[in-house]
Amino acid sequence: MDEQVLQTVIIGLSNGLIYALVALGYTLVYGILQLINFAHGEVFMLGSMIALTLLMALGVTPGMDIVTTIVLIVVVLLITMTISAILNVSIERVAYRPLRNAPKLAPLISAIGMSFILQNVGLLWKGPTSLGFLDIIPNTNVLTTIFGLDTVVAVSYKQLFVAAVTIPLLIVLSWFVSKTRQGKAMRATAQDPDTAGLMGIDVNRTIAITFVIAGALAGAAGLVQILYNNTTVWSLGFRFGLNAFTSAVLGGIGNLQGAVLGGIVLGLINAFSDRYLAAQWTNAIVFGVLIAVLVFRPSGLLGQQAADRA
Amino acid sequence: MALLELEDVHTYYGAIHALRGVSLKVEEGEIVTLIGSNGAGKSTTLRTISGLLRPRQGEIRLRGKRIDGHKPHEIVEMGVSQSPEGRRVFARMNIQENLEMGAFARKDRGGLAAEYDRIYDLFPRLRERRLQNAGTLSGGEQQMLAIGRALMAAPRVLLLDEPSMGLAPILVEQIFDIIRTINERGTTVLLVEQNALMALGIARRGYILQTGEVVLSDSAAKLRTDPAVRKAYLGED
Amino acid sequence: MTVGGTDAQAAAPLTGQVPEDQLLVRARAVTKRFGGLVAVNSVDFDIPRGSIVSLIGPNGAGKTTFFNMITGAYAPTSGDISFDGRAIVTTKGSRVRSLKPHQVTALGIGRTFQNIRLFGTMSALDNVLVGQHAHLRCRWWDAVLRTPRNNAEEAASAARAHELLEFVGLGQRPHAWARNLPYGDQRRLEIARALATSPKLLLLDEPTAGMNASETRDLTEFIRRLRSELGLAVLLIEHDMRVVMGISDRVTVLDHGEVLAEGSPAEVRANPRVIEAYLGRGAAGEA
Amino acid sequence: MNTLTTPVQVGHTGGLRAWLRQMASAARGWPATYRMALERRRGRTVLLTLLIVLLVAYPVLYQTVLAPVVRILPLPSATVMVFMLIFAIMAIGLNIVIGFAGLLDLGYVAFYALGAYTTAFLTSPHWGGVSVVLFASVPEGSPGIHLPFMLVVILAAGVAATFGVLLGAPTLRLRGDYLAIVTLGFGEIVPIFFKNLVNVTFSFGPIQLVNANLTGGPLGINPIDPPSFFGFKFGVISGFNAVYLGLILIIVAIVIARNLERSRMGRAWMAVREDEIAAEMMGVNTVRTKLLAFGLGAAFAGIAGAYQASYQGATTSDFFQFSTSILVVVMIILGGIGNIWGVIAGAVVVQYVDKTLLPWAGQRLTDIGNVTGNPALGDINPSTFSFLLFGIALVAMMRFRPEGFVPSRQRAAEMHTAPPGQALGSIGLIEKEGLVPQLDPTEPGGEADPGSAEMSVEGPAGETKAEHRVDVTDEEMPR
Repeated sequence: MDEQVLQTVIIGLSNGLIYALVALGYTLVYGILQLINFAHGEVFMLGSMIALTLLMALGVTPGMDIVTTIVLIVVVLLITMTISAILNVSIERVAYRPLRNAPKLAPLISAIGMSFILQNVGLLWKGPTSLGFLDIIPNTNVLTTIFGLDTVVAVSYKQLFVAAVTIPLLIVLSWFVSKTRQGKAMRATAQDPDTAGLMGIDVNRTIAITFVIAGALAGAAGLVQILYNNTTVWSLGFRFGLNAFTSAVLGGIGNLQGAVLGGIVLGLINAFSDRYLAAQWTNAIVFGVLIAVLVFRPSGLLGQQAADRA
Repeated sequence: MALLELEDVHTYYGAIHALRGVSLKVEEGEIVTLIGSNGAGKSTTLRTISGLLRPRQGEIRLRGKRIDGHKPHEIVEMGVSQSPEGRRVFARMNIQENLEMGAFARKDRGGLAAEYDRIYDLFPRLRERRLQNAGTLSGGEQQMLAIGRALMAAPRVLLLDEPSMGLAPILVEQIFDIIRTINERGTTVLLVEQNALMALGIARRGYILQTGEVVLSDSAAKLRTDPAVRKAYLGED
Repeated sequence: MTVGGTDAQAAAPLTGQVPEDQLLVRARAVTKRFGGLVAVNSVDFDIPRGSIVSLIGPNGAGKTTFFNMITGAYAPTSGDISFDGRAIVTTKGSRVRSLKPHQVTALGIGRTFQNIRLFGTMSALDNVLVGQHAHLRCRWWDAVLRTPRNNAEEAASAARAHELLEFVGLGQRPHAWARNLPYGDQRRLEIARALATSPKLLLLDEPTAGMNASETRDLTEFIRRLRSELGLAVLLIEHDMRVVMGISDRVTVLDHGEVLAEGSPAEVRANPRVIEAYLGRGAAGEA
Repeated sequence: MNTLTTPVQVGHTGGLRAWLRQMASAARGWPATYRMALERRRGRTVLLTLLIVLLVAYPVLYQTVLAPVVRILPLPSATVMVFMLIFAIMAIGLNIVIGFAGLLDLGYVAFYALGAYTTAFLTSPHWGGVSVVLFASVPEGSPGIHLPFMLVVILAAGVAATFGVLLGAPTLRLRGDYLAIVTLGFGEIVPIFFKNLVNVTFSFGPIQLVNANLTGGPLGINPIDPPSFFGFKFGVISGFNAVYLGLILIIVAIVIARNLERSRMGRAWMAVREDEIAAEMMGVNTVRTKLLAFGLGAAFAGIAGAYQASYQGATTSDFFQFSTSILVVVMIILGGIGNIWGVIAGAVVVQYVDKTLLPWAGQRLTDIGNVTGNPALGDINPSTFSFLLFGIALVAMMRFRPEGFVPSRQRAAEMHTAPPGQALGSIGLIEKEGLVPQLDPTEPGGEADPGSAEMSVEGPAGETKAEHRVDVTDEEMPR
């Protein structure tokens, strides 16, 4: 394969994995509440700001020894995930739970309102300009420095880091939902909350757990964003969130594997569009893809066609 | 002390006064049936007992202990489970998983294996299709699954909401046979039915519900011969 | 207008025995597959003008699927259905063409739903007016400009809607919201709305579901009136055997997507295969 | 043969001449109608009359009596009033889409942009290679295309409606929230196109483009001709003149929207919103019905765009953000979805808060800072928080008053509905002897005339009596 194409694929994959983390949050919440949680992108944005603040507070700088760096990153990861999870579950409590029995439009509007509020929190907290962060993880090519390959294709330590954080999270989540009792309760609640209640499932708790998981994943994605893309800004959540939501729809919303696949596909589309077309058209292409998917295959790549049997 | 007791229960949907002071009793080991037209408040009564709706007034007691105001999942833990109207099986989960969900509230995980066996003995068709998604079952099979799922909680009182709805006459007979069997094995049943004839056939006592109120209650045998009941619910002139 | 037998006792003609020009609905070799599942398998089915025909059968036998193919809600996998000499579904080779539901409605098939589907926060009158939609001719610019044509049509259709409400016995509260009507009235309003579509055939999907015995009796009587006073043909899906056996000219029993039996109520009730697959001994004796 | 199930048919009704006659008689009937309204609903009619007088007189008051206090009090300026009207027109249009037909459109700004750019293309020197001047305020022979405003408004509405139909045709069968996302995507794509179509090199048959600047890029297009009629100009420098132009546009918009609401189409929209499948089964062509709502709604945004572009004399793609789409949604939600007066109120209030009240509060803070020797106060800019406020308003509104401040009855009922999964019939109660069934308090009373919600500013077309379906009472019914 052409080395340039390969390089674009690698960039696309790394970005795609971050999309996947956020997309999972959309898909989990949509699955259980049939709600497009517009505020989810903002949780990711705030997650990245929390991570940035923690990294700076702990004095993480480039050139620290590897063990300290890893330990500190893990600490920041856990704290960021925890705070984001708490934030997300609080959003559910304030903006969505009181609307459990309202028509579908109400929580959607509430989500849009929540998204405005959180954007402004970011704006007030960190100001209107983009914040940068240094390369904690080296950008050097693993293939040449470790494996000694003679190639211009680069897989950086940063990209390995993205994979090292996201892939285990994705595996744990998929095991949790398909195999554990609580995971099955989530699936049951997603299908029919009233009946789930009649089975002895605590519906409110199950929904709260879903938001905790979604928030934690968004927090993890926020840290990855800071360490991989080195930047955040108050308006990051909207654009990134739309990409992630597109990923979820692309894969078939409500479907966990679909969200991951959709994220990766979208990462690739982004990377190829940036590289071979022009960056200013990338958003138009992303939305074009979104519209095309919804029109021609609304159930997404992996979504089941609804079996409407008489 | 009655096993399950409702006293002057009032339930609203928004501004609509759906139950207007319903009182009824279910004694240990009975089948009690609740009869009435659509809109009379039968399902509302069951939904209120199960905690899906909160009564605005009145008390619901299980063995003398109040259960109203509790969440649905807590009420299941206390020993009341329901097979809801329209079956409502988890279509994208298989039969085994559906039954597993039915047992969600049970503390004694050890007894589960035996419970599965009991359910599958009661409904052999379900055993054959254990790993099949519930959405692909026929209406009768789904009804069996819904009842089996409710039984997995090992309830003291089983609430059945319109188990014969939309089923062929031949299946209706089967379902009623099963209800009788379940009762004979020791489960108390509160049965909501449109098919008054069949319901009064297996119940010991019955309540007639109209516009959210109990207008008549008596032994099933007496209700079967009551002229007003015969005219309105059994279709005789 | 030819009106079929007025009661179950009248001899009921079987498929193929009625002259073609007396048929309102003529369905041939209609098949519907969902994925690998055959819901309806090569069914022939006729409805003579002015007759009351019932479709019964076990749950999942394909009754509602068949119903939905007549109304255009589902396109069959293959087969032909014509209504009043006009094609609803045609199969040529592997190409199946089916009209859309609103086109079928405009041809003259009205329907009600198993679970009442009225427009809840619209008035009874507006519900009936929506039923007339397909036969009204004014376009949006007529409405914007309030043309004389628009005003005349609005007045005429409102008058008709009031008549229909009177006919079903709901003339008292035309401005009440549909969802605030008592259950029985909602059923009647659904029929009024279906009548507003100017049907020649009325499809009733479990019209007595949720009714007690005396309400059921009233409705059965009302369905008879639809035929005798309005000359409509009626296709009924119903589980209540007393209703089915009481008013049908012909009964068709579906099982596993195929016609199990067909004939007069008496013939069907006595058919051993029907008893075994559907009615059961008890119900057969009691009905 | 029975007549109950034969379709109603209306014969020839006289065409244009009859229509003109009808309009003339309605106009003659105005004083009588007004007197009647004054008798029947005195308070309301008086209030409304005062409101209209105030609105018409406001510009004069603003420049004369109020002149000394405009710097102190948060009174809306001419520009703010124009934007209130622009957004009110959009709110009326979006209300057709969301409120009447129940289609959630989150990319409404796209049609606004299309209207603005259509106007920019047709009333500016942008196409310098040609010179088309038609009844315009520029001299004959000026470079570019210069069409009269009246024509351009209609063309802008047409272009927006066309794109609405083009977008709607493949997407309107999608589920509600999917439609929201598709429209959101469309709303993002359109400005991207306007921003980026600067260096287009393209060749197709006879069409040859080399580095063509189609849209003015990030700089946009300016100057755009101001609207002008008979030598009077209504642009941004004309002050309050533009407000009067806007008032005319919005009256037209109100009349159109209300006449549509009370027609066969309005009922079809409501039916589709309530239960699409049932509507289709009752003979409503749901695809066409939804397309009509989408297209007509887009046309309103096109009109608003045309008005905005020619008022400001410039347009850039930056003006058409997702936040603008959401702003219009906020307006109709706060005001009261489904109710034309509600959504207008929503637009006016939101614009007022955003463009007058918050900047005014900022100035006062600066003043206080200066007076108290605390200049840091001046750095606080309340305008930055407008979206924070709207966000809080939306969340609080959904929780405490989801139907909006001036709700329609339908929405009020829908928003306080029984739990989902509860069948319609199972909450209807069986009537018992001697017992009045409990009614939904939001329902119009059986005896009350539902036409009483009617207000009397909508012009002769809507006011002609006995032509609305709701006005046909039982007594007038032909037997």
